[in-house]
Amino acid sequence: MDDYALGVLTNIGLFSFIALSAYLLLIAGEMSFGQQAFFGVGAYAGGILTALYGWPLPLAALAAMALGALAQFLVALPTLRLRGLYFAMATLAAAEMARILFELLHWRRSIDGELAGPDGTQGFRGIRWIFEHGIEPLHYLGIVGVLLALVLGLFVFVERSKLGATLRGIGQDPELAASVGIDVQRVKLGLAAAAGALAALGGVLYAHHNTYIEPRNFDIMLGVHSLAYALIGGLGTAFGPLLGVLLDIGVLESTRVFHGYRMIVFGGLVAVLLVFRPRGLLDERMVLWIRQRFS
Amino acid sequence: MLVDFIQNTLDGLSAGAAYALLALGFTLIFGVLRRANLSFGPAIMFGCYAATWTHVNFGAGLLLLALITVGGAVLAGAYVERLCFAPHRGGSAIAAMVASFALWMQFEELATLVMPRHLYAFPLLVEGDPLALGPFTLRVDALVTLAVALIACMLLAWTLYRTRFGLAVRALIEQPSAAALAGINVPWVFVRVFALASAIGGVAGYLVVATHGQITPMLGMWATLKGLLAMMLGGLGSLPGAVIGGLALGLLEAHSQWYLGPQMRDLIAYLLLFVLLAARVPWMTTRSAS
Amino acid sequence: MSFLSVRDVVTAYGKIEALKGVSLEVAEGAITCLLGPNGAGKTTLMMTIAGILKPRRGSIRFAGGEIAGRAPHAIVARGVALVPENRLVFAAMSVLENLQAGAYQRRDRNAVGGDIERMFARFPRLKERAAQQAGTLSGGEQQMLAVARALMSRPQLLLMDEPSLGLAPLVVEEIFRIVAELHRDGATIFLVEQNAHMALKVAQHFYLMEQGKVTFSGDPGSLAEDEVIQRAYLGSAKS
Amino acid sequence: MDKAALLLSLVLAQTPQADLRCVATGEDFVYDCSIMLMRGGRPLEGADVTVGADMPSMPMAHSVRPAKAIPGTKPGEYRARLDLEMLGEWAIKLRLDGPVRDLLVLHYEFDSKGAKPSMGGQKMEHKKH
Repeated sequence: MDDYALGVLTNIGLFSFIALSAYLLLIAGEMSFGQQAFFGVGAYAGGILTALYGWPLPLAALAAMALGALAQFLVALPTLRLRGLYFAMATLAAAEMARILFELLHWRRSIDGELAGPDGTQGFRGIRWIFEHGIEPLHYLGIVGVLLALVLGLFVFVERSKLGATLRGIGQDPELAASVGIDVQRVKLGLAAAAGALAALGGVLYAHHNTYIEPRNFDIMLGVHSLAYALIGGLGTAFGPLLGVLLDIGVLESTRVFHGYRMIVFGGLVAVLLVFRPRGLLDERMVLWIRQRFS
Repeated sequence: MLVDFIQNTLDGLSAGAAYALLALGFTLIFGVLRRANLSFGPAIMFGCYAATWTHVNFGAGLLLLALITVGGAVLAGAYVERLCFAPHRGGSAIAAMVASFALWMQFEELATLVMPRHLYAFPLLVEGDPLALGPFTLRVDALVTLAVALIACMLLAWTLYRTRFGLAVRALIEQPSAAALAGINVPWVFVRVFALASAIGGVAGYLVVATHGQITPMLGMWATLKGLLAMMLGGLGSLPGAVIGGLALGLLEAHSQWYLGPQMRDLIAYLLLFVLLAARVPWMTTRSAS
Repeated sequence: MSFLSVRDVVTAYGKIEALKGVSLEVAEGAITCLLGPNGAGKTTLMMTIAGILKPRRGSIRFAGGEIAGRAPHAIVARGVALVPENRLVFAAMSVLENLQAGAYQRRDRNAVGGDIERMFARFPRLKERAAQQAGTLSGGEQQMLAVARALMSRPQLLLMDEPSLGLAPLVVEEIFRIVAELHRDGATIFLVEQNAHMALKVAQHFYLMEQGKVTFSGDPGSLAEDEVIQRAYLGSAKS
Repeated sequence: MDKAALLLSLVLAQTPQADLRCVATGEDFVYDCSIMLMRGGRPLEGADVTVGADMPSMPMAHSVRPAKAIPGTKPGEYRARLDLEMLGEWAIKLRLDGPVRDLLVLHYEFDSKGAKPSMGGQKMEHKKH
């Protein structure tokens, strides 16, 4: 496998984490325009810990996830009672604030005689942990793949459990869910923290894959793309967001059939697809049909 | 100090006038559809690029460029309505919004395909030095922006409060099913509202690019974000609120930029929105959003 | 003769059928009344006739033409107007503008002006509040406004969905006086009511609906009133 | 930190430093690029260099198929042909294998003639007051 294919596959994996975090909120009925912020929090936190303080990547990733969970929990606390566009706008406002804070973040330390660390709009260079530890691109893809498989396994497990039914119940009718004794706010807060951790995991892996991050990596484009991937892939199963990422990056971007026209083709396809399947390709009905077919 | 304050207020009002127009366009669409149209700004960008293309290839005059901008924005708006909103009427709000995002991607790529340079010059609305008025400088293009925005608001008010179409729009904003029962052809009103909103947005877009003398594909995202922000600040779905929200955003930005710099300017605008939403101030969260 | 004819109409919300094959007739110039307990599907039927909901199956013929599944504005153009449940007046618009909205499809400006005057004559309290926002009116006044707004399209058939809902007894009597008056002036009215007692007083014919089906049809007096009331409130299953 | 110290740190740095020069070929968005690699103040030779490019605002979704660079005439020089999708700012990614393994990210602004360094990460403001 050549470097390019490895890069594309790794990007698909990285994007899947943030698409899954958008999906997690969508099935509970909340639309976030701000998942890019927690992806960014993970990227910056992980990068600072490995590049400036010499933490090993696994430990840094755990810390970054905890920080991402905390960040989204804190954003969710005052905004979870908002519905629809109000919630979306509140998350967008939070994410744009985060991006501007990244622009203001100067955290420079001298490492081996060189200044390293986040330098505002100049970005954060030299997150080189995987190079310093001799991890080959193929190995890194393996790491991303295994982590993604673990996350997907967790999703499948949760969706088949009572908690999964509760989440979908809240998404369909929060009043009804509350009336049968579900503490909707508490469940949603937990969900927000999980979504934040997931996005942060994607972010920390991205930062180390790319060695370089900068504030505008984490603007609204990333957030809305992840929302779009979750929706076109389908809201019926956690494999939906993965399918969405695969369709865009895996098929359209990498085959380069539509070199230079890709977004025109992709944009049109998405709009037309949503006319016929407003909850995506793998929506609840499709998932049910597949289950009946193959069980 | 006082001079700075007044100067900033003047600058803020003219920027706010453009924001107010963007917010009005957004609010018209949101009011009747209860859907946010993420492609609102990109449709305006499409109109501006159509004008830039004409300017680069044929060197058309200011008035013609304005007409092309508005015409292009209306055309793009109609395309968005047909593909993203007409099919999802009464259906999924999220699907409609994501579909409008998908078309945003199309507009951006189309712009960079036809005009690959990142930045193009756009003919200035007014050449020459700003007017000096005692200690204050008044930019002529800022005055033009204010005047055009004022006229546009008056025309819109007249349309909404004095015409049959306006009656239908207001009825639809308030009680969609009662409006249908009163015999209003709802889908047709939607199409016309989209055209009207895009035209207002086109006017705003033209004023902005002709004031700054340049255009980039970022205009689409910029217009969508500023329009959304001003609309939310003024209270979702209220037309007078949109004007107030736009002016308030302009003033807030002008003052915070002067005292705190450009990054803080954006930070403060988003912080204010976040705090107001979290506090659920009554004028912002009374209307049901999707 | 039958003016409105509903045949085997099925309307569903997702998988749940709210109307399971409803058939009924409304005669020209008469008041026909539809009674039934909450959740029987009465409002669903009204919304289906008015075109807000699309029937899954069945036919709705009005004055000889098929209207099932047509857009609401097209049905208004045929001469059917609905006074919706909960009135749904345009609260931020003035009383006068509400009336103008009711005449939206009419191009005869002078005649519309004349009709507004006639509405003000029939509902003097609306005239007093012509410039006031409709949202500031009392419940009874809003109901009158909703009726007047529907009449502004000069309908041949007036559908009324629970006009007495949430109103004080004296106001309910006034509303029914107006219904009787409209009938005397030649209007055809199809009325959904919870207040069976009042409805049976004005109606020439009535239907009972339970769980999405018509279960009884007759003239007032063909069934003992307390039996009708019993079934209209509670349904026959429980009696 | 004063200028001399900064210079010293660059000379002593063990992480590779890169400089890029690109000339438009005449074909749309295709550039011939020459890369100078330095390490510890000396030309870095014998590296296996792959050149890719990302769009700064969507690094995971818009990237260009990387090209292998071939050694140039001068020590530390490598040459590659880049096929971009549009003009404007690109984050150029140099992947090094061989004696040194690393990934360097540089920001360049591409126009119809060639490329010049852009101060990486500067936000392209649509509006200037």
